[in-house]
Amino acid sequence: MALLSRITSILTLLEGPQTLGRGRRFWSGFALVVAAASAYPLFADGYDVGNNVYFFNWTFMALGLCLIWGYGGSLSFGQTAFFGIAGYAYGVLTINLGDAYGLTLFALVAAVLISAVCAAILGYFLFFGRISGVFLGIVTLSVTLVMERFISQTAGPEWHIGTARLNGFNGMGAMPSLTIPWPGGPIVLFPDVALYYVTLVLLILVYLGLRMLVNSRFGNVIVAIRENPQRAEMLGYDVRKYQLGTFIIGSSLAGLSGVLYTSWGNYITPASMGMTAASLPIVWVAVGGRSDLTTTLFGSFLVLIGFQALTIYGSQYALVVMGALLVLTVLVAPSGIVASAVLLVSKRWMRKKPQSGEVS
Amino acid sequence: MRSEVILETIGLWSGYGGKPVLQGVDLTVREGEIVAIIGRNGVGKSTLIKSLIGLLPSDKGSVLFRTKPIDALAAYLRARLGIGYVPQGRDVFPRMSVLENIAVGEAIGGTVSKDMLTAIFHFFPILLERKNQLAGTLSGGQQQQLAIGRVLMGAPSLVLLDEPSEGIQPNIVQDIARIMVELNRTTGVTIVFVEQNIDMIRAMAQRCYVMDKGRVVAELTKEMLQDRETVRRYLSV
Amino acid sequence: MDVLYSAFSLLYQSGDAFAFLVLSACGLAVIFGMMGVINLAHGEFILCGAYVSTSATHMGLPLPLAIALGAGVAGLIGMLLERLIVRHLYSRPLDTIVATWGISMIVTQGTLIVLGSTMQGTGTPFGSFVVGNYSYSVYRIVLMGMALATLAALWLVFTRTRFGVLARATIQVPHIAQALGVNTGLIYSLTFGLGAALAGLAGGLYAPTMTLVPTMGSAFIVEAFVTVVIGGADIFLGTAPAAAILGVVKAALTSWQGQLAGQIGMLLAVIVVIRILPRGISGWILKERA
Amino acid sequence: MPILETRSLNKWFGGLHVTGGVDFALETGEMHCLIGPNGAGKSTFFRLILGEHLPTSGQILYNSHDITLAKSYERIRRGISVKFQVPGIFKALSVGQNIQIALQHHVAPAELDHEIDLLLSFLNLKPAARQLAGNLSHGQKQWLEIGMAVGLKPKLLLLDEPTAGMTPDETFATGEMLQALNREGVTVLAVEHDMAFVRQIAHRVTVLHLGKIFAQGTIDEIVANEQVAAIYLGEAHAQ
Amino acid sequence: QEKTPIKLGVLEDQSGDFAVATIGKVHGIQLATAEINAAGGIDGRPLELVVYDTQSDNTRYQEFMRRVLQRDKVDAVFAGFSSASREAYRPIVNQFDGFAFYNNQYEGGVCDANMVVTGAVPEQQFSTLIPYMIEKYGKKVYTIAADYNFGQISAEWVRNIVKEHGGEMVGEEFIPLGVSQFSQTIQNIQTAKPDVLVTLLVGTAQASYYEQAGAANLKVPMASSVNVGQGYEHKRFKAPSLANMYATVNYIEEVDTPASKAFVEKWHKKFPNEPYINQEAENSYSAVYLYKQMVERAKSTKRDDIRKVIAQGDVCFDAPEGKVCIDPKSQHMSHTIYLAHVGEDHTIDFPKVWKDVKPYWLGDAGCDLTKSDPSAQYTPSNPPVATK
Ligand SMILES: Nc1ncnc2c1ncn2[C@@H]1O[C@H](COP(=O)(O)OP(=O)(O)OP(=O)(O)O)[C@@H](O)[C@H]1O
Ligand SMILES: Nc1ncnc2c1ncn2[C@@H]1O[C@H](COP(=O)(O)OP(=O)(O)OP(=O)(O)O)[C@@H](O)[C@H]1O
Ligand SMILES: [Mg+2]
Ligand SMILES: [Mg+2]
Repeated sequence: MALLSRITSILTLLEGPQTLGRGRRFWSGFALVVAAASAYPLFADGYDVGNNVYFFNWTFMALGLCLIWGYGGSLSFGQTAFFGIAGYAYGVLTINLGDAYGLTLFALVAAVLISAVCAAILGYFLFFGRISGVFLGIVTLSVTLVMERFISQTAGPEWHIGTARLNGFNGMGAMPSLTIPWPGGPIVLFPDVALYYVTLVLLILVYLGLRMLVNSRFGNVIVAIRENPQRAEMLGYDVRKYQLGTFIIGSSLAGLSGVLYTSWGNYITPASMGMTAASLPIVWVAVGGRSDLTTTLFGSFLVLIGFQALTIYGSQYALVVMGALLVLTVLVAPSGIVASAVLLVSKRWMRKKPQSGEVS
Repeated sequence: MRSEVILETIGLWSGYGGKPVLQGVDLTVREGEIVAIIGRNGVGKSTLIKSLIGLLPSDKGSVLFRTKPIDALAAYLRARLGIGYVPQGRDVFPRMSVLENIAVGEAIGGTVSKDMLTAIFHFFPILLERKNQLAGTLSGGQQQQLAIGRVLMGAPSLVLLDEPSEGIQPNIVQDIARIMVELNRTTGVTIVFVEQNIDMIRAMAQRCYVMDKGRVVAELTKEMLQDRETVRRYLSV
Repeated sequence: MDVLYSAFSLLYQSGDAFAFLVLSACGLAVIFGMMGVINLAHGEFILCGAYVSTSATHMGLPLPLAIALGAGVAGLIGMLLERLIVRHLYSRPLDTIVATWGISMIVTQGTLIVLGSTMQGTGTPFGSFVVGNYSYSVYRIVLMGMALATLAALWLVFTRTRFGVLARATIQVPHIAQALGVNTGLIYSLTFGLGAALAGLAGGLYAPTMTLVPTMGSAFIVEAFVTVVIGGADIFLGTAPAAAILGVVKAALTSWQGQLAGQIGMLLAVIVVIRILPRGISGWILKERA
Repeated sequence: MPILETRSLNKWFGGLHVTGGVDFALETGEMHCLIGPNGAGKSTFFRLILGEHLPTSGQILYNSHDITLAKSYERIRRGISVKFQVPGIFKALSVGQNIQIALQHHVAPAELDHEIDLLLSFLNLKPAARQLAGNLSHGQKQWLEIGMAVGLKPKLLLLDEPTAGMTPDETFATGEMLQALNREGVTVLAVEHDMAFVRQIAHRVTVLHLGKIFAQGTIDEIVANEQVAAIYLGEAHAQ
Repeated sequence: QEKTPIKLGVLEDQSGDFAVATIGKVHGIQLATAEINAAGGIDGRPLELVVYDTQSDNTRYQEFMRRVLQRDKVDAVFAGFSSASREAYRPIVNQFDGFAFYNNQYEGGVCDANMVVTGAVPEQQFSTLIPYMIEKYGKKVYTIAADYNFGQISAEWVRNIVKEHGGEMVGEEFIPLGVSQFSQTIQNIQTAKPDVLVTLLVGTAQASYYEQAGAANLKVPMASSVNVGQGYEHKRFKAPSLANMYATVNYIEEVDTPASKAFVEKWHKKFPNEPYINQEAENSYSAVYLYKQMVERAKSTKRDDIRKVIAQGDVCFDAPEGKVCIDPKSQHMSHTIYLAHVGEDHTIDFPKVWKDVKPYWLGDAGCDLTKSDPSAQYTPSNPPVATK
C-alpha cells in the first residue's frame, strides 16, 4: 500500500507547473507520438532511421541545456566540453577494452560518469565562486575552447592513453559501436533499427525523468533560484548546491550525447568542442523554447531537421536562410517556435474563456 | 483662483497584455494644484501614473497636457514637455553615482541651473554628503530622496510622484511635504501624487481623487481633507 | 646595448599583443559592457570594416580615409541592425546570442556569395625598421598608437560627455531614463553603432596585415571575448588593464613555449581571473572604490 | 533568554562605518521594533543577522549558538526568516508557486495545496493565485513576501518595512496578524517608519542612529525622547 | 532508351572556413562530368552528380556521407578537404562498404581499400623540395607549421629529409589553427637566422603570416608544400610578401604546358569567375576521368571489380599536370611535381619539374591493399606492422 502510494505520488510529478502539457489530452498525444516513433522504422528506409538516430543523439544535450539554462537560469556555453569529454572517454575506453562482454555499455556509463565528475569540478569553481549570468556563459565557453585547442594539438604519437591515440585535430576514430552481449551473438548497434529503438527508449526515459525532476521539490527550487537566488537562499535553500546539482545533471546529459554520437559515427573530433559546435545547443534550445522540456525536445529536433534539409536543398543560400530564420524566430516567437505555436493553439482552444496573464 | 487646466484624462483605459486595469479614468488637474490619488493596493494607481507619463500606452481614451492630447508621444517626449516622474520603488540608476543620477535628470528641461543643484542639496543634505557613492548602495530612504532630487533637477512644470513617502523616516516625510508645498508656492509646479500616508496627504494635498477597481470613485475637497477620519475611511474604500 | 634591444623587443611584442586585444575588444566591450548584449556578430562588423576599407583603398582612397570609411560604414550598419533587430531584445539579453549568431551566419555567407571567397589585400604600408638584430614593421607601431588613441577617445566620450552618462543610465534602468526625458531609442542606436564602428575600425586597421576572407572575423572574436571577460563590464577600468595583462602574458608565453602556450595560457587566464575576480578587473576596482 | 544577540557588531563599507559596535539582545517571544533615520544602518543590521553581509568584527548569537560565520541558508534553517525592504519574489512564477516553494520545506505533499490555499486567502491573494508574481502591484508583492516569510514557520521573523505602501487599515491588519503569530510563539523584529504600527505591536523599541543604538525603551518612552524627535520623528509625533 | 546514370556523390566545403580552396574542386568535378557526358558518358551511361555543401563542418560530412551512400545510393563519392573531415566520413564509408575519392593533398598514411587518394603526399612534395632548397640556399632550416596532424606529420617529414641531406634544423614552431598574429614568430625566426624557412601554414588566418613577415622585412627564402598550390596566397596578397617562395605543387594554373593551357582555357569558359585553379581542383578533375577508366575497364561500378582493375597497376590518365597513375598497394596517385617559384612581383616560374613521382612511403612501410585492408591511417612514427 505504502509503496503503491509512493509510486503514484512519484508519477504525479510527471505533470506540474514547471512543464507544459497535462491531462488526458496531452498524455494521449504523448502516447500517439511514442507509438508513431516506434512504428517509424517499419515504414522508413535505413537512411532515415539512421539519420533520426543521429538527431536523437543531440537532443540529450539540448535537454540538458534546457535544464541548466531554461530551468536553472545559468547559461552554459560549455555543453560541448562535456560532450567531448564523454566522447573521447568512450573512445579511449572502448579502444582499450574492446567490445566484448558488454564492455561498451560499461564504457558508456563510465564515460558519462567521467563527464559528470568533470562537470562537478568545474561547477564547483563556478557556483561556489558565485559566478553567474553572462559571465558563466563566457567562462564555460572558454573552457570548451581550451579543450578544443588542447585536443587539436595531440596529433603526435606521444598523446595516447593505452592503445588509443588521441590523434589531434583529425579526430579519434576506430572505436567500436555500442554492443549488447546476446546469447545468439552480440548485437552491434550500428545506426540502424536496433540502435534506433535503444536511443528512443533512452530519450523517452530521460524526457520523463526530467519532467519528474523539474516538477519535484528540486525543480521548484531551481526555478526559484533562477528567478531570485537571494530569496531562494532566504527560504533556506543552499543555492550553490542546487545550481551545482543542476549543472552536473545537465552536463552529464551532454556527456550522454557525446557517447551516443561517438558510437554512432565511430568518430569524435575536437571540432565538436569548438565555437560553432558550442553555439548550436544554445540555438536549438532558444529556438525551441528553453522554458520547457517538451518544446526544447521538439524544437531541437525541428531545428536539426530543418537545418539539414536547408543544407541539402538550399545550396549556397542555406546558411543565409538559417541565419534569417534564427533572427526571425527570436523576434517573432520570443519564447521559441514550439512554445509560441503551442500557446497560439491553446489560445484558440481557450478562446471561450480568455485567461491572459495567467500561467497555464 | 481658476487657472488653466494642465492635465486632463478623458475616459482613460489601460492595462497589461490585454487585461484592462484602468477602466475609464477621468480627472482634471489645474496649473499649480497639488492633487493626491489614493486607493487600496492593486486598484491601479501606479498604472494610472505610468499611463500619464507614457510608460504604458493607453488603450482607449485620452491624456491631455495643457489641452493638447499627448497619447501619441513617447515617454521621453512627454518628459521634455515638462512632466517629471518619481516611480514607486525608487528605481535609481544603481551603478551610477549620486551626482550622475542627478545629472540624468537634467535631460528634462535641458537648461541646467546650478541653483537647482544647490537647492536639491539644501533639501536633501545626505545627497551632498554621499555625492560619489553608487546609488545602488544607498539605503532605501536615501534612494527615495535621490529619486525626488533627480526629478527636480529638470525643473518640471508637472511632477508625478508615486508613493513618495514610502520608506522615509517620519521627519523627512514632513520635510518632503513641506518642500513640495514650498516648491509649489514658489515655482508654481503642479504636483500629482499617489500616497497612503495620511499625514502626508493632509499636509500636501489640496484635492484628492479616490480610486477603486480602475476608476475614480470619489473626489475629496480641501474641506473634506481637513478631517483625518474621512481620509482614513476613503483610503480603505 | 643587447639588454636594451631585448627590452625593446619585449615591449614591442607585448605592445603588439596589447594593440590587437584592445582593438578587437573595444567594440565588444561597448556593446557587451554597456548594453549587456553578447554580440556574436562582432567578428562580422570587423569583416565589414576590413572589406570596406580595402575596397576603398583599391579604389584609390588614402589608407587613413579608407579605414575611417570602414569604421563609419560598420557603425551605420550597426545602427541599422540595432533598429531592426537588437532593439527588440534588450529585455532578453540571452536571446541576443541567437539573433547575433544568425546575423553572423547571414553576413559571412552573404559575403561569400556576393563578393566571392576572398579579396585581394592592399599590402602593409610604411615598411620596416631595424633595432639591434631584428627588423620590425612600422605599421605595427601605428597599430599600437591607434589602440591607445582609441582608449583615450572612448574614455573622453563616456566620462566627459553627457552622452556617456545618459547611455549608462539608459542601460541600467531604461524605462526610468525614458521617463526622465532621455531618448533611449537613440541612445541605444548610438551606443550599438559606436560599438560596431569600433569593430569596423579594428577591421580596417588590421586589413592590410591579414588574409581577407568572409570568415576573417573569427580570428578576432575569441581574443575579444577573453579580454572583455577579464576586464569586466567597465571598458576603461577593465579593458585596458586586461589587454595589458593578457598582452604581456601572451607575448611572454609565446616567446617561451610557442603560440599554443600563448593561446592556452590566455584562455586559462580567464578561468583563473574569474575565479579570483568574478566580476572582472573593473568589478574589483569598483568594489574597492565604493 | 535572548533568541538573538549581537556583541559589539561592526560593519565597514570601505571607509563607511555603517554598524558601530552594536550590542543588542532580542528576548524570545518579544515583538521588537527597530527604528531610526534613513541610512541609520537598519537594513544593514538585518543583512548581518542573515549573513548577507559578514560583519567586520563582532559576534552574532542565535539561541546561544554562534552563527556569525554561518551561511545564510543555515541560519534560515535554524528558524530565522525575513521580508526584505525591496520585495524579493519569484517574478516569473505564479503567486501560488511562490508560496509553495516557501512551504514545501516542512509541509507534507498531501497537505501542501490546502496549506497554500489557507495562506493565500489569509494574504488576500487568493484571486491572484495563478497570476505571475511579477505582475502584482507593489503592495501585493509586499504581501506575498510577507506570506513567504511567514510560510517558513519561523521562530524569529525579521521584517524590513513590512507595511510600506499599505493603507492604514491594511497596516493595522498586518499588525494583528503579527500579534497572532507572536501568540503562537514567534519572535518578531521589525523595521518600520510608521509610528502607528510601531505603537500597535512593539513591546520594545530600539532606535538606531549612525549605526549605533541611540535609545531603547517602550514606544512611549521613545516618543517622549526629545533627541529621538530631533533626529527622527519630527514635530508631528513629539506630542 | 536511356541507360541508368552512374551517380557520383560530391561532398565539398562550399562555405565556411575552407571554401577558399575547395569551391574549385566542385567545379573541377562538374567540368569533367560535363565533358564525359558530352562525349557519351561512361559506357553510354551518363554521369549524375549529387552535390552537398558540407559547410566546413565535420558533422555534415557524417550526415551526408550516410545520405549519399544509403539514400542516394551513389556509385562513388568524391569527398573532403580537411583530414578531419576525411576521418569523420571514413568509418561510414567503411560501414557501408562505399568507394570514396579523397582528392586532396594531405599528410599521407591512409591505407584503406575503400579510399582512393589522388592528392599529393609528403614524400612526393618534400623529397623533391627540401634537397633543392638545401642545395640552393644552405643547410639551416626552420619550420613553421600548423599545429595539427597535417602540420606535425609534414614537419616530421621535413625534419627527416633535412637530416638525410646533411641539413640542420635550427627551429620548429607549431601554430594553432586560427592564429592570425605572428609578430613573435617573426622575431623567433630572426633569432634563429635560418637559410630556408619551411612554411606549412594552413587556413586563411595563418596565411596572414606572409603579409606580416613581409612588413617586418623578413627575407628568408621560403619553401612550402601547401601554400601557393592550395590557397593561392600569391594571388591574394600584394607583392612582394610571397616573394622568394618555393612550393612543390602537382598543379597550379600557371603551369606552362600545352595540356595545362588548354585545361585553363576550357575551365574559364565554363567558370569565368573562378579566382584560381589550384592543385586540388585539378586532382578532382582528374579523379573523375580515372574513375571513368576504372569503370570502363571493370565493366562494373562494384568496388571489388574496380579494385581488380586498380590492382593491375596501370590505371593512368594524361592529366593537365602530366601523366598520373594509381599505385595499387596504397591506392594513392603518382604526380608530376612542379617547383613553383614566386617572384618579386608574384609571378610564377618553374625552376624544376620532377616527373612521375611515386607515393612510395605507404607501400614501402607495409601497406598493401591488394593483400589486406587495415582501414587505418599510419604515420612515419607509427608505421603499419608489415603484413605477415
Ligand atoms: N506588469 C504588470 N503586468 C500585469 N499586470 C500588472 C502589472 N503591473 C500591475 N499589474 C496589475 O494591475 C493591477 C493594478 O496595479 P497597480 O500597480 O496600478 O496598483 P496600485 O494601485 O499602484 O497598487 P499599490 O498600492 O500596491 O502600488 C494589479 O492588479 C496588478 O496585479
Ligand atoms: N554595499 C554598500 N556599500 C557602501 N555603503 C553602503 C552599502 N550598503 C549600505 N551602505 C550605506 O550604509 C548606510 C546604512 O544603510 P541601510 O540600508 O542599512 O540603512 P537603513 O537604516 O535601512 O535606511 P532606510 O530606512 O533608508 O532603509 C547607508 O548610508 C548606506 O548608504
Ligand atoms: Mg502602486
Ligand atoms: Mg532600510
